[in-house]
Amino acid sequence: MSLKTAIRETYDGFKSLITGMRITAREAAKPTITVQYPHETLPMPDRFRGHVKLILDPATGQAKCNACGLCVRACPSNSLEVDGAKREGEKRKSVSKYELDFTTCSLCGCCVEACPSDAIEYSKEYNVVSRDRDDFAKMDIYKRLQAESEEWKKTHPTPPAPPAEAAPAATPTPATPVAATSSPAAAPVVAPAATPAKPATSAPVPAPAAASPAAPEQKPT
Amino acid sequence: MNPTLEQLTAQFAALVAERASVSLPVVGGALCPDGTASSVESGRRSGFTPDTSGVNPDLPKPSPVQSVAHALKGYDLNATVAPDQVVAAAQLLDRAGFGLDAVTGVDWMAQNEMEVVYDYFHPTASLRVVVRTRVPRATPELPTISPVFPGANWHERETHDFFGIRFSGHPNMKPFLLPEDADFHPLRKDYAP
Amino acid sequence: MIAEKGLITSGHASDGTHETFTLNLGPQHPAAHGVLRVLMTMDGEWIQRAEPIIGYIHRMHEKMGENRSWAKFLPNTSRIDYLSAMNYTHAYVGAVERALKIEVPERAEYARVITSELNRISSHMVWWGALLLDLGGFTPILYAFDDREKILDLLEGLCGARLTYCYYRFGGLYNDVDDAFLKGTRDFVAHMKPRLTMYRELVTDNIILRKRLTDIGPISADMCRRYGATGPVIRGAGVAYDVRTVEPYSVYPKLKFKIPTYPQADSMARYLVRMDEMEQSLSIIEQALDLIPAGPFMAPKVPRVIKPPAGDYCYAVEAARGRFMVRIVSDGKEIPYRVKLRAPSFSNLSLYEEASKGMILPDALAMMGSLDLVIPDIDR
Amino acid sequence: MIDFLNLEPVRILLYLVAICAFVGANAAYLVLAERKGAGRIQRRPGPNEAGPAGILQPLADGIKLLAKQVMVPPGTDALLFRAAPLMVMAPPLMCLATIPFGDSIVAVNLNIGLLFVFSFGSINVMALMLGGWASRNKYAIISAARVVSQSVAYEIPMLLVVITMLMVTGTLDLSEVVKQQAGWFWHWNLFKVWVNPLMPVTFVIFFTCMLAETNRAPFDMAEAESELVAGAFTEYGGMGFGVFFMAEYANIVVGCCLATILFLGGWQSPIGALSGGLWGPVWFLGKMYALIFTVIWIRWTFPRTQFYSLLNLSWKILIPVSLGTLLLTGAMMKLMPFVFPSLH
Amino acid sequence: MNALLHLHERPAIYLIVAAFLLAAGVYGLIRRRTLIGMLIAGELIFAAASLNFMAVNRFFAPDPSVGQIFVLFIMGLAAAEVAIALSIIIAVYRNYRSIHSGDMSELKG
Amino acid sequence: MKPFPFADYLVFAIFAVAVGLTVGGALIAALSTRIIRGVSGLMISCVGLAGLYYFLNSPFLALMEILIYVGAVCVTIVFGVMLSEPDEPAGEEKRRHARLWSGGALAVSALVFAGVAWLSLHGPWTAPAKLVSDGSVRAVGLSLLTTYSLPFELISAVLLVAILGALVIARSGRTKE
Repeated sequence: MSLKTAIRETYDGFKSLITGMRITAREAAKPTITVQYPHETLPMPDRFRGHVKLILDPATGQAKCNACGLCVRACPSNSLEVDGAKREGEKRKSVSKYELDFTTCSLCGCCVEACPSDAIEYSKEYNVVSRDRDDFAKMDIYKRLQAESEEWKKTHPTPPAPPAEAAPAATPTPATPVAATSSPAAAPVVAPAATPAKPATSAPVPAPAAASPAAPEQKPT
Repeated sequence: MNPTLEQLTAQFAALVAERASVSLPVVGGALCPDGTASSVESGRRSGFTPDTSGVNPDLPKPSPVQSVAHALKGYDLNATVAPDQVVAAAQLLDRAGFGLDAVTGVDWMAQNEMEVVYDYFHPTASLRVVVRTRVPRATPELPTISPVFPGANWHERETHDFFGIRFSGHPNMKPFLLPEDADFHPLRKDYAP
Repeated sequence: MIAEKGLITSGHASDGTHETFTLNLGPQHPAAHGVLRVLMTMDGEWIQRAEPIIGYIHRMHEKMGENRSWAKFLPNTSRIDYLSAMNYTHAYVGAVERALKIEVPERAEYARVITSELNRISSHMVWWGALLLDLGGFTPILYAFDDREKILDLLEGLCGARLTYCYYRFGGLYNDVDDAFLKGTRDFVAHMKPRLTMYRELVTDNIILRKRLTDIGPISADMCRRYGATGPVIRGAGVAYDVRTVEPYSVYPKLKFKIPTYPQADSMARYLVRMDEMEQSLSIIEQALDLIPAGPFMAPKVPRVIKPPAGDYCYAVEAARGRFMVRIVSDGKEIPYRVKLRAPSFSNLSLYEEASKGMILPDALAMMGSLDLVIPDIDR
Repeated sequence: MIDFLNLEPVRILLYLVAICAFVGANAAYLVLAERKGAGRIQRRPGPNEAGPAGILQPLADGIKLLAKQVMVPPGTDALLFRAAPLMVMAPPLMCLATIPFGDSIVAVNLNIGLLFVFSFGSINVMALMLGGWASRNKYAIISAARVVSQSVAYEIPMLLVVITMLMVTGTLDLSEVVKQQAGWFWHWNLFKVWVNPLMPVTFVIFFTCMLAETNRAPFDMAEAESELVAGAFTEYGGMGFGVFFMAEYANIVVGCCLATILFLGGWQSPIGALSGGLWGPVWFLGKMYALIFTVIWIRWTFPRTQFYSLLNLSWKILIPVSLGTLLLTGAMMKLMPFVFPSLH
Repeated sequence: MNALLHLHERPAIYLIVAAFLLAAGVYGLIRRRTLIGMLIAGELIFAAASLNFMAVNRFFAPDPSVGQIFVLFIMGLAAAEVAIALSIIIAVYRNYRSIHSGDMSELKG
Repeated sequence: MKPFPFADYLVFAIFAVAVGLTVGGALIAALSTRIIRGVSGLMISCVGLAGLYYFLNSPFLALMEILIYVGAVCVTIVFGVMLSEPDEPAGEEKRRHARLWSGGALAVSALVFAGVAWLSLHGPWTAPAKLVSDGSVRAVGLSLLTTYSLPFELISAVLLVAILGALVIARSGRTKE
């Protein structure tokens, strides 16, 4: 190596070092980009795949789910346990137990896709914390729905007298009214009951407007 | 050299000459328009008999080398050889400039056999070759090709882990992905956890 | 060299003048990026033999494939190589589609290409940051993650997951690409180009990095061939082997892109290949965004119960780390008979023992970084 | 010299206490500054939970480290293992005693202060090495071997540069060195290009060697995380590790103090006035912290150098160049005696 | 008490300490069986000589710089000696896998 | 500044510490079984010695002692320790034999100590009438470059030869670059 190339190389090397320091200095002058998580949160995208939840039928205040069990069969990790019962005065079966083993759930979304009656969707809940394993191993989705149902009853002080007739008629209505009516009240429901240690601020942005993202389109067939 | 390898050689020569020089992409299927010929599930197999690992001349010879449509199968050439020919096939492919892609097994429990599949790729030509052989489930043993393709070392160890197929002459047939004390072969069809 | 009774097993090197000791690098070591263990026989800081020992996070995905239906295996494919999950799902979905002879709509294919290439960029960014971390530079990984975050946000908005997307379905996609995603992707491409320039100025041109990678860890083309190393490793050895052109799949034949190759076959070549690939991916994404047609995103007739005809089918894709191939063997039933996952990192690592012979420890780690290993991909 | 002891032991004791506090506070808050600086460069806020803007973070870290058990792993040489952290902390404390922070703010005004700093600085290597050796850990031992080759390699160009500076200043007395640089900033040794045209190069060499001697990135071979886990400190936990960590920062402080004194005019103000009284420490600390900030900035910008290119840099570039500056300075002194009033 | 307080101004204490260093060095030289141990003992003897030089220089020499110069020379020699001795030790170790002086006795010409 | 009332005691204490370090370090260096502690002993001894030099009116040499012995000699020895396997072989010798050896060594060294100490205490020492120089660094430097320039050059030549010799000897075994 001749002296000339050596000097040239040293010069280039030194220049590259200075360039690097200039770049980091420039970056240092820019504002920070991190989100200080417990203090601020990002909005969840509409299609966020949290754990599943049952959809409330806005007309009846009951679950849309009729416990057909297709989701159970679609689940790759056998995380779901669904049971249905025929309620008095109703023609079809309705869900009476919907348990998710969140410890094995891989959030793949197969159950939502498999549902023929669009009765389940993803929740936007990502802050799931508990001191008790069973809160996840036996995550009671149906109980959450019931809580939601109670809220629904409060906003609808006089439940329609003949729910049996109204229910099937209301099923095809688009999902948007659900969010419109339930979103103000949904916040405490979204925050899981099993998270006593968690501050209330850490609950995600409550139930975004379009809670049920274009559900009919996303089925494979 | 037995007929299988002869055919293999001839077809390689033709294929490599055809494709190695051409710039890509070329999709297979030109040689075998129907492209559906497959020997896997039909039970046809190489001249294998359980007591000798060599070719049994009494059995009817299947056509051991087939051209396959790439669009249908994902590979161009499907060769079925006897267990003792895998090394010769590997050497042949090595000379032709092929690289080893993977070695794996399939447990055909119904036929009481294990299939070992060697995938080869060509680094410059759009040409993929699958070499298969079958060994009896009771005594699954094959010569190793790791002296030819050192990359086979790991693949063979993995296959041994999963299927219990022994590769004789392998330099380091230790448990690989499974725990050191694992005495089971999970990909055998009769394995129940 | 350094011999202490009971602690350092001392042996004699072949020439009898050097004493060796064994260094257990891993399973927990900062440079292993996961649970990789390398058993090194050292002569001082010189490596005489480095034997990778793997299997610490082996999950037996292939067996999982044999005891669930074809569709239920889909979530698994995102979890083999968590950094290029899109590509991996693509290979599996492609294999099943090949078996079923399903024609995928063009819109879905373009969406697959866009998401796959985004995934490739995000994967390369993790590699870039992690390599620099191995080399002792701490800042680049955070810059890379800043940009990667944008990709993850895009993909999360699209399919609801940030890492384990599970976005492709047999015959199409899980849900349609929306305008927000397409616009966001365009913005990202515009954002990313100056960032790549910044990457180059900050790191690639840096004299320290060049000294650390140039002429370090040579892996020749022939060695790649014999070990089956693919992806940036073989392209860094001067061979333009890229599944996207060698075995074209999806709509790649309709897109124009270059296969970056560098003949030096050293760590720097592999580094530069990946840096160039990010640019090429951006250009692919731009073209695909221009070309993506309207239309359905699912094939019209996909059977509800998947039962591929008997036979074996391969489908290979160019994942971020190299050739990823799925070989499915079907016996015509609802459940796969055999799913073989040919992982690129597995072959790329298998040459490490030969390649690292005689290297000094930091160089060997730099070379390991340039191989871009993802341990779950190796262990599967 | 002995009279000196008779006169001022109280003053010295007071100063030593003050220096200990200074080193402790600096080490603690430089860690915070480093983390904050790294955060800035990486566009994140850095530690910000403990106290306002993370101001109590060092306290929290200290409590955490103190609360941890000091483990002495089996197989180590327990005595040396425990002694090494003490040995590594002592030299910077001693060195700071001779550093003039202001016009008269110096613990011990030795007339051979420069030699004092270097002789005690050399103990540092021994301490790291003993720590690494006593750990009986392979990574630690590799690190110890690296420490030695690195510091031997970089001590040479550093001492050559210091000898150059000795020729320029004609004294080993640090206060005297500062006094010679009074006036506007072009009187600082860094800008005395008429004494030696390569003076800025000399400064760069000194700074590089300082980085290498204190095992700072990009020369942090001794604790190369991604290679040697934590190098010589791998086996240390709790306050043992904390002391090593503090010593690293204390050494940086000493190195930057020395660079400030030798090249940047110590406590002299750059504008020719406002050097006296309390202004002295203000200027001094300002310059010193600017240098420390540069050290932090460098660390978070560059990757680590390769070990042999590190040695190559020393043996093939720094030593020849520093020899060159030495010769050049000698020649200039011989040829142009009028610029060296201190000698005549 | 006064004598004790002015101990550092008495030459005898330095000379005795130097004698002690010498004795320790001699003991080490005899007792140590490794070459490095012997090297350390040798360094002690050097230190003893240096201290004697310095003491005599301080109290009895007309030119107090001579002793210092000699001590400097001793230091230089000690450094050279250590460099050479250690390189020899390492070379010996490479060849014999041992640096115990007993094992060296089998050296043949 | 007013003299400190307990200055004498303080000086004595420091002196005692210096003597103690020297003697204790020498003892560790000579007696410890582990060689690495021997080196540490040598290091401690050198630090104590530096203190004694300080009391002998030569802070310059005190610092040089630390710089050279602790910073260079001891570091080199530790490096040598790391490169070889120098710990004393335990239990290789017969115990009686070992006791005989150490007894002999002790006797010899005690004899040396007694002899030298007697000689030093009873030697014909006479304090000089007047000093020709003040023994400062400047004086040392001046005489190094005037009266003692030849030995000075010789020492540098010796050092150079030592470096080259060490390189040649240590390099011969290494085949790798």
